[in-house]
Amino acid sequence: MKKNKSLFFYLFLSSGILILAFIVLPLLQMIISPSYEMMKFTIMDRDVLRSMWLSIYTALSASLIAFIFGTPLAYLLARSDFRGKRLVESIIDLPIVIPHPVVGIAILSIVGKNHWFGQVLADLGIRIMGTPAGIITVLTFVGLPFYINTVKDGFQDISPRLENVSRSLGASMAGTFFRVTFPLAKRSMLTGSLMCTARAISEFGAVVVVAYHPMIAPVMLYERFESYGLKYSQPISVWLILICLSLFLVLRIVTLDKGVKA
Amino acid sequence: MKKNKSLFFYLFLSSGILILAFIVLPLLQMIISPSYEMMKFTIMDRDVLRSMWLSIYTALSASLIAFIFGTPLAYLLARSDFRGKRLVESIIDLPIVIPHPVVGIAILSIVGKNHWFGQVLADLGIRIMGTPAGIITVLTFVGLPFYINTVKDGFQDISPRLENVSRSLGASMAGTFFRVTFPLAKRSMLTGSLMCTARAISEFGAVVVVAYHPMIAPVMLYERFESYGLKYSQPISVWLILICLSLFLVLRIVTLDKGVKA
Amino acid sequence: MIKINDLSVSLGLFRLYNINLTIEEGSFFVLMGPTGAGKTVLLEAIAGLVPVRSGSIFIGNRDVTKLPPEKHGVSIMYQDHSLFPHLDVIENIRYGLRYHRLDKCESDRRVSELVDQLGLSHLLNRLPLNLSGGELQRVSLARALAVNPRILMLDEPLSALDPNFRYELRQMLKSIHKTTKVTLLMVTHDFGEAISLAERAAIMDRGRIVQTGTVDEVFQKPCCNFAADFVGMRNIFPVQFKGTKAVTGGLVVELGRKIDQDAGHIAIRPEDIVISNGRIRSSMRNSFQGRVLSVIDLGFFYEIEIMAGEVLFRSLIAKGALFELNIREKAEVVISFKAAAIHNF
Amino acid sequence: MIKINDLSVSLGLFRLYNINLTIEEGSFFVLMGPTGAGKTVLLEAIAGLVPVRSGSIFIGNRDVTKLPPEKHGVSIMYQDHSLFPHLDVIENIRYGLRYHRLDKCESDRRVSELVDQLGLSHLLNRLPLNLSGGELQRVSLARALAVNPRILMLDEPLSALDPNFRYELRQMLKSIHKTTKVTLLMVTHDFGEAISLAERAAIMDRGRIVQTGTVDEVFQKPCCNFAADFVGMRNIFPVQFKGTKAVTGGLVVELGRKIDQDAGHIAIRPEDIVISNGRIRSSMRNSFQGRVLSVIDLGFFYEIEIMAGEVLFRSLIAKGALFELNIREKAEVVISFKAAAIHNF
Repeated sequence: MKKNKSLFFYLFLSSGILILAFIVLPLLQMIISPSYEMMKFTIMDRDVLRSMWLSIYTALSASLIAFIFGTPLAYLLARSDFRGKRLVESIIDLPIVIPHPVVGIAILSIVGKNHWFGQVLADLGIRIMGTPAGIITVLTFVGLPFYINTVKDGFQDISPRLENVSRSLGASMAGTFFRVTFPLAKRSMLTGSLMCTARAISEFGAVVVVAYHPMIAPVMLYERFESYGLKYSQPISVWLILICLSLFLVLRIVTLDKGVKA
Repeated sequence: MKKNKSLFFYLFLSSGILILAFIVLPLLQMIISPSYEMMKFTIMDRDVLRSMWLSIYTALSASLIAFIFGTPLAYLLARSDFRGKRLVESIIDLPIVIPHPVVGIAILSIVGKNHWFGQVLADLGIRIMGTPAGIITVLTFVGLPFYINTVKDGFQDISPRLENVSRSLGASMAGTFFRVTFPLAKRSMLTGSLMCTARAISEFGAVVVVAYHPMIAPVMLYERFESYGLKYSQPISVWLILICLSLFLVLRIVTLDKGVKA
Repeated sequence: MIKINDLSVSLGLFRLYNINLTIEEGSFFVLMGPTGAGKTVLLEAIAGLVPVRSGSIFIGNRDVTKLPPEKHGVSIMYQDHSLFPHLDVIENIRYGLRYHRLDKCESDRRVSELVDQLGLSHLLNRLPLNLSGGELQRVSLARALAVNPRILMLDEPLSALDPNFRYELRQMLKSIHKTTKVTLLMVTHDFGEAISLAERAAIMDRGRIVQTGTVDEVFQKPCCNFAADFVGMRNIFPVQFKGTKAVTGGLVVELGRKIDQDAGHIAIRPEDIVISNGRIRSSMRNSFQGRVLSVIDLGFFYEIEIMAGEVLFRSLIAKGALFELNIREKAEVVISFKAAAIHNF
Repeated sequence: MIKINDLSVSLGLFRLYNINLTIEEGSFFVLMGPTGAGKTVLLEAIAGLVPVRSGSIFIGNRDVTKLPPEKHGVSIMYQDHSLFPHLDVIENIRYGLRYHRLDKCESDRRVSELVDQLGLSHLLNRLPLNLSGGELQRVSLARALAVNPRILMLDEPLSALDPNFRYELRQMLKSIHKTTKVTLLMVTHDFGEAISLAERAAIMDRGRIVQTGTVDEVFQKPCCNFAADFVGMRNIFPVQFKGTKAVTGGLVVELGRKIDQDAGHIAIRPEDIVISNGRIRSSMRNSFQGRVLSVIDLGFFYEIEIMAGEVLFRSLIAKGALFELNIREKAEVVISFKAAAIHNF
């Protein structure tokens, strides 16, 4: 860019600043609105604390499930080429584009007592509707694509030659995966888990269909807003945003580091 | 991959299939549940139609706003390097990680009558709470990052040398942008708009805070679910999913084409 | 011994067609060819790393075609060294040991011998990130040899190195081949390496092996256009043979020997064609008037394209000579070459 | 005329330091240097496309340092041709016309002349996607010339082309320079191009201009180590001068001329050093016993590194000669060179 900018440049710059202001100002206003006492009072509220905790632990559980079942799929997608690979990738992206309450309704469609799968679950003593298990199911559904896509990219960045060398030195496919591929993909798995957790913790529409109770933090927030108005929902919002921002910060630091180590 | 697969490979394959089933089965079950009559009856319901239409037009409006104001910012981010660029990029990503109802609460924090900005809006006769304008505002907020990030990548793929040549042939910065950069970035703008629309049309939690009425389709769906149960919410879900899937399909076709033309 | 029968492979854009090759136990074999000829794919096929479409691979009388790579007993060393970046030098070297039923003492002795031989003892706890190009290659070599493989395959091990390191690593390969008796199969596109290291060589082109033989044979008696071109004979012409003469594009070339063929090809290295401003008195039996078509910079030398009759000759001259002879495009010059410099096939 | 005074630029990793350069109106000037020397950045600075840190640029007596690129009146043609992919050939060529106050008839005539001269008339409605390398370059050239620029800058226009196209485009550049009188500033790393096209040249190294002069001067009288190395003198040694002799690393070299300096450098082209198996009788005044250190493949030739005394000489020999002389690493050989082949600075 030249030092002597044209009018056109300033036009672009102002519309950029407008966008940033549009994102930052509402958040800032919300954060400075509640008083210190309100903030303290809110976090001492046992209901709020319980919902926060529920949000965190269901989101982390969803992440863990994505890690356990999503990692192998991400690896297969990164390493092999097969007919219909694009279809599989499209299926994995589906949860991103489906309206949130529809996700909840879709999950309920299969776990009801009049569906064989719901019967199986009921026989096993697993209830989905209105339970933490249900919340975790829904959060896994919406968080999975973020985990799988990130980790797939991570696997693709690892040279298949490293695996070839390992095989030719005598390691089996499993040995190679655990001694070479897995340690090298650790960072992308961490990034993927963080993104999955962030997506899960921010979900509301899908959860509210499956489980209004027990209340996760966004549902609790919504209820406070509905019952007591804006002023009483702001402190919870701020606490919730702080949790998300710390997640986000860790994510940025992790991805920043990448350049240094790789 | 060798033809003689190990046990380990089959373990990976089965967990991949499990994941795909987890995503596909609930959606499939939901789609086949409602009868043809139910589907027809639902789409004839004027309330449903109105909410669908509201959903589509607010999402498209959000996309249009993202296009007008987001394009310049995406261009600046693609072409210039400055201190704090990472911070700006982080700010743009913020709406992705903020819990959905919090987005609504943040928007309301700034447009209330006791805030100067809310006053300005009120004087201008613009109401946010419970209006299509409010819905569009919220949808723009959640959709923006998807548009900007996609278009930024698109701009980065265009060689700055093309712009250099155009400048040296006598075109100003504006002339260069409209005659060279813009036509070449058209596809990425289309992709970005589709992603922004898809994200906007699927939003529920942020909208329900700002505007329960007029009802967008996901809110209508939620209300039907709350009032009449699963069975009566499924047909709307199916219709809604069909809209999203067609968007998604267009998106896939557009991005697929890319390889051929570039 | 490696014996490959009618091997065909199809891997994305890479293909191998009907490869037949026998490599003797304990020999040093070189595989040459341009980029994209399929040299690396052939190595990977021998190591069992790519799926075989048809044909078979025997390693020491055992059919390994359908065995997974870990059962092939072949170590592979890639050009980019492919060290495990998360393991330090000694962990890299010891990586494969646990999969081989080796006595603990025996394997420790082997590793410490390799570490000494390759001069790695001061690097053992460093990560690959902190090693120089030559060190990376030596560690990679040590890792490949630690498992005592029957066959060691090297994929252009020298091309990424500085000339100094290259010399050093070449000496190491020689001494390793002498002391361990491992069968060495090396890919290169550098004829100098082939000449100074190997006994036998094969030339590959677009997924096929076009010539196999001793290194000297391949260099001196190319079997076909491609091989002639590959070993640097830039002048290849289809000719009619008539007694001791060859006729092509209006020129009659004296071969100094009788050829029992009606038609075929002759090939001349560009450095064997001398350019002068007028006829020179010399023992060279062939001399033609020509016109300079173009002058192409090759770094240290210029390639001069000269049209004589209807034949395009390519000659090389030193940068200095360009000024002395005042060679410019469209200049009239004389080209000469010895009968002995003409190869025929 | 282009006049650059003390120009400094800092752009990401690229930097230019205190560039001073004058290019006469209507001349053909060549800028040479290795990759990363900053040649392209200098072109872009002249075109106003990169921010200038200090110094000034005059084009035809007008200070353009602070003007936006569209006011510089400089056309730039990149190596990758940079045609607008969404416009067809004629739209590309006519792209700049609307920004220049040209009479409609005048500009139409100009475009159709260029189209004829560059042989593009059958391509006018094709998209760049469907053009060959040579066609792309010709269209790019036509587009740059259509606006009748004072100065045309070419960034390695020939290096991406096949030798055949290269010859053709070179002829076109020559005839364009002759007919249009445009000032041509070309970047290249190919000395052959410089010799056959340009009048004056500059050599750049790491953001600085190290030598400026006529093409012959730059080639024959390098001013320093870098320039000598760049023009192909691989043997450069620091020496003490004593009368007509130069002393370095235990060797006494006869120069055949007296140097009025105590210390300096001598440089010898590798192709001027002759290798033989024993002493040969010749007019060459310098002859030393040496030992082959390494043999490096350069494509058509081998570079042989020979240690004589404490001095490392680099010589070139043809591939065939390697066999005849039986040159192997560690062989003892004799190297000889003429006094006239020694450059000093």
